[in-house]
Amino acid sequence: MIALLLILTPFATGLLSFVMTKGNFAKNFSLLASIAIAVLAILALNEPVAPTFDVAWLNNLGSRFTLKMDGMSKMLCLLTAVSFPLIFTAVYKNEYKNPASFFGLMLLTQAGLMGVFLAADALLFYFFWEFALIPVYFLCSIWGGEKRIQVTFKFFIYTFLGSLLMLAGILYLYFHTANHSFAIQSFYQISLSGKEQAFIFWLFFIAFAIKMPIFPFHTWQPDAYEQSPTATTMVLSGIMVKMGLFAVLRWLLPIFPLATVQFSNIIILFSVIGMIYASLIAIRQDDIKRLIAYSSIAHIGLMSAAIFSGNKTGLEGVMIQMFNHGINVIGLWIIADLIEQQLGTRKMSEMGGLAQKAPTMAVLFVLMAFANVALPLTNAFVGEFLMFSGLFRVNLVIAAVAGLSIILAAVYTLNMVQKVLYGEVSTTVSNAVEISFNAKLALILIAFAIIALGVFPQPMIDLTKDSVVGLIIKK
Amino acid sequence: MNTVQILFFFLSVLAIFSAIMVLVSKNPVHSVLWLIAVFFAISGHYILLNAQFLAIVNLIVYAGAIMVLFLFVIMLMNLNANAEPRKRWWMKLAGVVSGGCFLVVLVSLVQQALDLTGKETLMKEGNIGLIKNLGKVLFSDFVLPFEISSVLFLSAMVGAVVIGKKD
Amino acid sequence: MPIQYYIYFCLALFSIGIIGVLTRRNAIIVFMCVELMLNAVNLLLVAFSKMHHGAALLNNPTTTVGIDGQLFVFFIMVVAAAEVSIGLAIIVMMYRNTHSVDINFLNRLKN
Amino acid sequence: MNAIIFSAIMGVVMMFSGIFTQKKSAITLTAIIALLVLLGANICETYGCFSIDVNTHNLLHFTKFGLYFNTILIAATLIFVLLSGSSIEKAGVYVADYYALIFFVLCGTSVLTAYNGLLMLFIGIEIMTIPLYILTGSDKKNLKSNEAALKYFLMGSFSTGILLMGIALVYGATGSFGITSITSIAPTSAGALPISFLQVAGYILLFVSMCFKVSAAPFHFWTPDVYDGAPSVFTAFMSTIVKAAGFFAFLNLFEANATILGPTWKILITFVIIATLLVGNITAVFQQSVKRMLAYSSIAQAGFMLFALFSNNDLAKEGVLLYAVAYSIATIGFFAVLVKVKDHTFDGFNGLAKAHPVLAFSATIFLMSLAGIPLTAGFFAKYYMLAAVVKSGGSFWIVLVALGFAAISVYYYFKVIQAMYFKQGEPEVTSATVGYKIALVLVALLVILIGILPSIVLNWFYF
Amino acid sequence: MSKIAFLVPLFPLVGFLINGLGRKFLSKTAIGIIGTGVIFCSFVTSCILFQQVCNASCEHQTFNAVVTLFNFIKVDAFTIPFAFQVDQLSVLFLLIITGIGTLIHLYSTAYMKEEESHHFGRYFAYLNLFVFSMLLLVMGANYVIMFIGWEGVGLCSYLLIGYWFKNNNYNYAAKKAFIMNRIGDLGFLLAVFWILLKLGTVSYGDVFANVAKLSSFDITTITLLLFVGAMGKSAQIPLYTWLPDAMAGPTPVSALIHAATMVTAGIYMIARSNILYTLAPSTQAIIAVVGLATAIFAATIAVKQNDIKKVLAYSTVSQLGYMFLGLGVGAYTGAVFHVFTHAFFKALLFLGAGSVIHAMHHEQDIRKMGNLKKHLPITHFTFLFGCLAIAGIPPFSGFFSKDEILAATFSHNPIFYYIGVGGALLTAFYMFRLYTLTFLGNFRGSAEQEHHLHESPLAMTIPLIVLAILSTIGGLIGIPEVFSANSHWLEHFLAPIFAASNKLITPHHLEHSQEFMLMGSVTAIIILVIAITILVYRKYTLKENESNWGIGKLLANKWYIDELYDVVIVNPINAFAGFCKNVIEKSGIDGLVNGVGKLVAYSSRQLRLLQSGQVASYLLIIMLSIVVFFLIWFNDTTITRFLNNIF
Repeated sequence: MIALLLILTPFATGLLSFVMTKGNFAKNFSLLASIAIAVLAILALNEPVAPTFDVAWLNNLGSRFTLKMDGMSKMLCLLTAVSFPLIFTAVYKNEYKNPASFFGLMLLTQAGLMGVFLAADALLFYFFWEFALIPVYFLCSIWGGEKRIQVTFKFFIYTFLGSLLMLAGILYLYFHTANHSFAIQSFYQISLSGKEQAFIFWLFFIAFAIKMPIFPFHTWQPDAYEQSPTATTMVLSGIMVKMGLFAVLRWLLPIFPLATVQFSNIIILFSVIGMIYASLIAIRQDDIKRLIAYSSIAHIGLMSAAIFSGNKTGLEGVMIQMFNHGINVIGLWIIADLIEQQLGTRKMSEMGGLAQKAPTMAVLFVLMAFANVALPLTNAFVGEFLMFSGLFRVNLVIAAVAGLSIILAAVYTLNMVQKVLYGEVSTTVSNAVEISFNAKLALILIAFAIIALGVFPQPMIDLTKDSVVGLIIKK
Repeated sequence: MNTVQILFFFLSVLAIFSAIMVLVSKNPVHSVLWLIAVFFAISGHYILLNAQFLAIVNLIVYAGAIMVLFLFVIMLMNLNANAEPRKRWWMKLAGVVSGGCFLVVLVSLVQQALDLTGKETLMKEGNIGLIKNLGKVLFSDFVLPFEISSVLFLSAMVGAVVIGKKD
Repeated sequence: MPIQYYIYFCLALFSIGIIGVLTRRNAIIVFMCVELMLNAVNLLLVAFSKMHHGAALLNNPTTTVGIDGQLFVFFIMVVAAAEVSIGLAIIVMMYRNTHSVDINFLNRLKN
Repeated sequence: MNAIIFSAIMGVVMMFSGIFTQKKSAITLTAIIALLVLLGANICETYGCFSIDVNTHNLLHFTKFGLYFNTILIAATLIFVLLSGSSIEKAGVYVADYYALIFFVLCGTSVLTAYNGLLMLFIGIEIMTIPLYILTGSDKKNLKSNEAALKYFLMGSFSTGILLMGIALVYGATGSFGITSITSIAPTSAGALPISFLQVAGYILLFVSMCFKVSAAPFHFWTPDVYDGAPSVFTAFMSTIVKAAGFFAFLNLFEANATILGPTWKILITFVIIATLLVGNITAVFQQSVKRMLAYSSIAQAGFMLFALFSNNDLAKEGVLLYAVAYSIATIGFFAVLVKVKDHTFDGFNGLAKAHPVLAFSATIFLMSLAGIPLTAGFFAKYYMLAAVVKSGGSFWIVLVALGFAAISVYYYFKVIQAMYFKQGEPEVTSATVGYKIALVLVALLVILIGILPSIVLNWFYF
Repeated sequence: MSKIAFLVPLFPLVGFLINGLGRKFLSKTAIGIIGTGVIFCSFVTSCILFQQVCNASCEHQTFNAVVTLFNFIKVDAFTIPFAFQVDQLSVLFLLIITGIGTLIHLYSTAYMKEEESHHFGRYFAYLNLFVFSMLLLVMGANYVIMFIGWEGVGLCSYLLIGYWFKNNNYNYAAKKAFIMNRIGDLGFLLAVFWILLKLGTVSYGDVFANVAKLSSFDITTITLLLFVGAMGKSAQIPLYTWLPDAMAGPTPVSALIHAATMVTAGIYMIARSNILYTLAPSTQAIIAVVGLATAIFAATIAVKQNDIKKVLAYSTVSQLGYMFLGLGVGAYTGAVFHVFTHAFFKALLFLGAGSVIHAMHHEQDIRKMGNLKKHLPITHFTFLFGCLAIAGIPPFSGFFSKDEILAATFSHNPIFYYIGVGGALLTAFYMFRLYTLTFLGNFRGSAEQEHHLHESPLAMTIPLIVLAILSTIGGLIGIPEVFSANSHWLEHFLAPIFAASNKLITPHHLEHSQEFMLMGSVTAIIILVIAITILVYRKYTLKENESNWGIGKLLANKWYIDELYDVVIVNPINAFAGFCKNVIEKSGIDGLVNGVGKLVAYSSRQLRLLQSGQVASYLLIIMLSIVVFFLIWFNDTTITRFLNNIF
């Protein structure tokens, strides 16, 4: 039941928010709703057995409205649930035209995301997969930057094409289930020949790869991140990319064991190329948002490589890194948004000396930055350590090459920190002031999470342990 | 070669010649007249096949009513030979070629179709083409399409009113 | 008569009709060519009807096999009549507005 | 039979209603009532309640599927009249006649949903198309309308010629006009060809002419011009109800014969499907006019519907049902919005969301349904089609091709959404009444409802 | 009994939190007291631990307490506890870190007095955090905890080098330091993965116990990768260039981090893993070569440097090279011993330099100094002690430790020894060049500077004095066997740590006479060099356009290594990144994606031309399609046969 509530609450509150005429009221209402959802998600953590929900839905198609909340779902739902209050807090002072719709759409997105993470039925999963996309499309296109329409459209069609491929794959699998059912268990029991797997595998994988995104399917991402309203960018990069990773873990690995083994090397190769490639591009970026975007591509590349490393260490790393990356990147986006709001520019070459004007922000920014480079005792370190360790078990050379991204990450992140914060106060920065209380609150909460999870990662690892076991045994 | 065969070939040649003339006549009025000739030839064929009812209907409806209607319209519009500008030659060629291809392909296939060999039409004999027999069937087995055709005419009538009336 | 002869003949007429439709620009003549096509079909139907009838007569002297073919021709004529009335109405309407029945000028709607 | 009789009668009633009243809204009201009666009559028949017991001599064959399909068509017409009644009133002076013609078309569709022989197929198609020629040309002063009517008429009668030639050849081979009897006399004589040449040639020609009717490429050329030229309200009617009926007839005709036609048949259909999807989707991308874009999109949708023919199984049958519903409702709904907007180019929709949120919202739902976004009816429609293909086995690649084109279709459908929501502008919109808006929203909600629970459409089929 | 171990890092952490969070509210005095106090508390705790360890080893017990706080990472394949190891090696380093740390914190309270209050707080917070990280590095009971500290000190180094963040040059230096460290860290990390992969554990105890399970290839690779880490952290060729640049930070920072503690982390790590290195002779050879090369190379550069801190920085690099040389030849104790003594005298020298800089109002060019002994007597004397210690004059501490390394080198490879001695002579030369230019001769600065010259406050001089004493007598804990048997206390103290290695090393002891001769002659030459140096440079006058030529220019420009790196590594990477960004990304991948869209648009434009508006052409296409259909259906054999017949 709690699983259903996690979807229904944001959905209902989102719809309610639409009809509110007073923008401010809608904003407060959404914030409260998101906090309530976060509380729900935390309550769900304590459920001893995986909460499920199951009602008949499309009987003649063999699809049921089935939700299941295992460790991985719990964690990602938690991420989704806690991200939104943080985002809403961070953008509390931002002025949006038509805020009722804005926050309504945000909550609808949340509902879609929750659904993706909870669905235990392929068709339902596909539905939520798309459902999460539509509000984001509107959010980006209405409240985004100058080039928002083209950019968002590209993003939308790109991901839509991907998900259509997935639909084709789902259809194929559906007709190969023993009882013509979309239930995840039926899917898991399909035994396909290696050839079939090799084909259908790619249908799914491309869909997920676009969503993640990994090289070379990533080109929508920097544009979309740059042009979207930052609140949406946070959702996109913090949670939405996890959809792709999650989907690989939940739907790809268990269903296509042979193909996974067959193709893992090439995928790892592409992921690692992507990591280095994105890192290199990030080094040359002057736009702070694009820099973060490319940095995110690099991180996702590592996660995807680790997924296909196919060992528990790597997978456990991915699990917790999904959460950690979400938190960290949201923090970075909040900072990027604050900077853009204050300075009116995203060009780092025009910035400088912000640390003198906004010391608190500077401290938090530096912390986020070092979380971004996976410094030990920040949360990202644990995940990256495990992921690299897992990757190392597969191929030493690839792991070493991937390791170069550790260095490159330091280069671009420190570049960013230096250009924004340090040096003499530049003209654009001269009028900057310290960040507002709400942003501070959100950032401090994130900072707290970064440190706490960096020092005590074990609860998170324990939460997802069972999911990992499930992934390995099937192989 | 018996009379029927002579008549068949005569009518066929007449029909095809007239049909070609319909195409090549510059003057629309001539086209109409040639078309009437085709209809007559076809009616002749009907008679050969002992389909008397259809022969008569063909003459009355097509040659009599429909073609007269055409003629009226052409007269009304005062179209003459020069009214129609030249069409681009390659369009014409393409039309002829594609129509010819269609014909060649179908004819060649009919030639190959062994199941048609030995099948003959019944000439002059057989009484299914007589009004009495046709009428019987028309008003018993085929009464439904007959009735439903009325809807067709009704809509044609309404249409003619809607379109033809000047507002 | 061998049935092939009728088939060849009707196909020839039909094709001439098609060629007429493809090559003429005058809407009325185009329409007339369509009528030519219909007539070819009519004759073919009657020929087939007589062919089936002839085949059936060998077994049963009172059979009415093949009569549906002739009735079909009747219905085609009926429909053709209705179509002609509408068609000419449309052509006349067109002529009233443009003073032309050239279908090559029908190119306001394209791409 | 009820539907045929009642639609004919109602057509006559509508003709006369124009004599008795000059109030256009009264005529519309009459039409709505008449449609309700017709709907009732048709539903009655599905439950075994006939007005007159007619011996059809096996020329018509009423199946549950056909009757249910007809119910859907009538219901769609009802929705059409409810939404666009006011626009029909503005289409010209002969409102009563327009309605009469619509009822005659319905008579044709009723025949087509029940035909059991090539004769009734031919007559049904003619009854259905002849009023359409007139409706297309009903905007007499508009040259585009004239041109559309003439083009439609010339090409339509040409395709009738092809159809008749096909029928004649089939008749020559089998000696019968019935669908079922044709299959039973599949010639087995040892010849150069596995089955009678005449029959194959006949079927190819039939196939071509049916493709023409449902505007499948490369026989689609009339569609954009006619849909574009015809008055928008009638385009909505033509592109939905008439097309769906055509599809039903198409499907019925080849459902029984696909087995005897053998594997080459699939090649032809595949060719046509790909061509249709290609032409429909690709050409729609570049259109400047929303109306013309919809014409191309209707071709694209036809491509999807052809999958039913391709797969030819029970899922396809259900799918075509659902497709007809989803596609018709969404198109009718979107056209209802379109006719309110004065400028039919994409720019004409700029800023509609701000000025008329209800219109924009509903239009968005309809467009999403057309694009096949999940949670709208259009998704399940496409889903069933593709599922049917997969179920029929083999040819998985064609599903992928179709999906690729579906992605392209998103491009042009969403261009309208972009214009409405993301661009600035002052759209000129004719006044919309509250009732209209409520109806529009209800239809939009219906689209979503079917999108969530397609079984509400399909379960009726199973009773 | 070692339960209090966790207190050692806890105190600095608390200090960091208080100073960091309260930097805006606390007064400078409070910050200074807290900052220094917490380190002192750590020092006291360390002393207690030391006492315990001492007692244990005096009673010949193996003291090897691992204190596990909690499980840091526990996954299926391995468990990494958050554990501290308290043994002889770590406790020795604890003493150095906390002891010198306390002194430098004390020194800083005065040195940084002019900073604004919240920057002052920030400074102490960083410094405390550094001590915390360093303690983690040293106390960690496994490689991962060490790595945490390892990166942590890198972070603090970064923060402290860039402490004056308004100056972008400092920021670049800070960034450079961090990135170069990261290169090393990658090696370290890969080594950790390798160990994890092969042994499934990273805890020292388990790793060293199971070392037999590793193949020699594994061990060589692991040790090499670890050494890459050490290169980065301890500024060895080729990753040394960050250290001289790191002098951008406040001088106490240089003293603590870039001289006494952090840079010795590499030595600590190798000493800690000595058994691995002993089993990897090829790695050891590489280490020895790299260490020696670094020692000489840095020394040559130091000769021509004019910045007081730069000279000391290169000297540090050079001395670290000696330590690695020691490690490379298996003289683990010697290396640790040198760490110990080096910590004292190099901290002393840096603090002395700081005192000079403080007095000269941030003038760092030694050519503009001179005759400072008059004004800064305490600084002068302590600095001189430091110089003597580093030059290796007996009985100063440097002599003993350096001698131990060189002696071991001699027995290992005499050529290395002579090169090493050459480095020692260079050391003596540049140190006394520095000393002479700074403290002797005439004052060459501005009159205003001379007016303001003054001895530093007590808070600065006390650490100087303490360190001077330690530099002088520090060597006594490791008097070579030559002088008296069993006098090498350190060797006995550390024996349990190196026990396993020592078993494998065949000791080649020098003849006492030979050792005496070497020692004596080297000392004599060094004294000679010092004397000459002082004589040459006390007459030094400031020339306006002092130009270097030949090798001098090469040395003054640090062998153009930075430029070389720019040309060979940085610029190509930048260019390639630019190529990725502008060409591959834009035209390549995105171009491909957009190309698909453009293709659709293009085909749309072309396809719609088919819709010509002409009925005839429409019908033509229909007819052609029908023909094609027939051809498809009948596979066109029948038709071609027919066509052949009629033509």
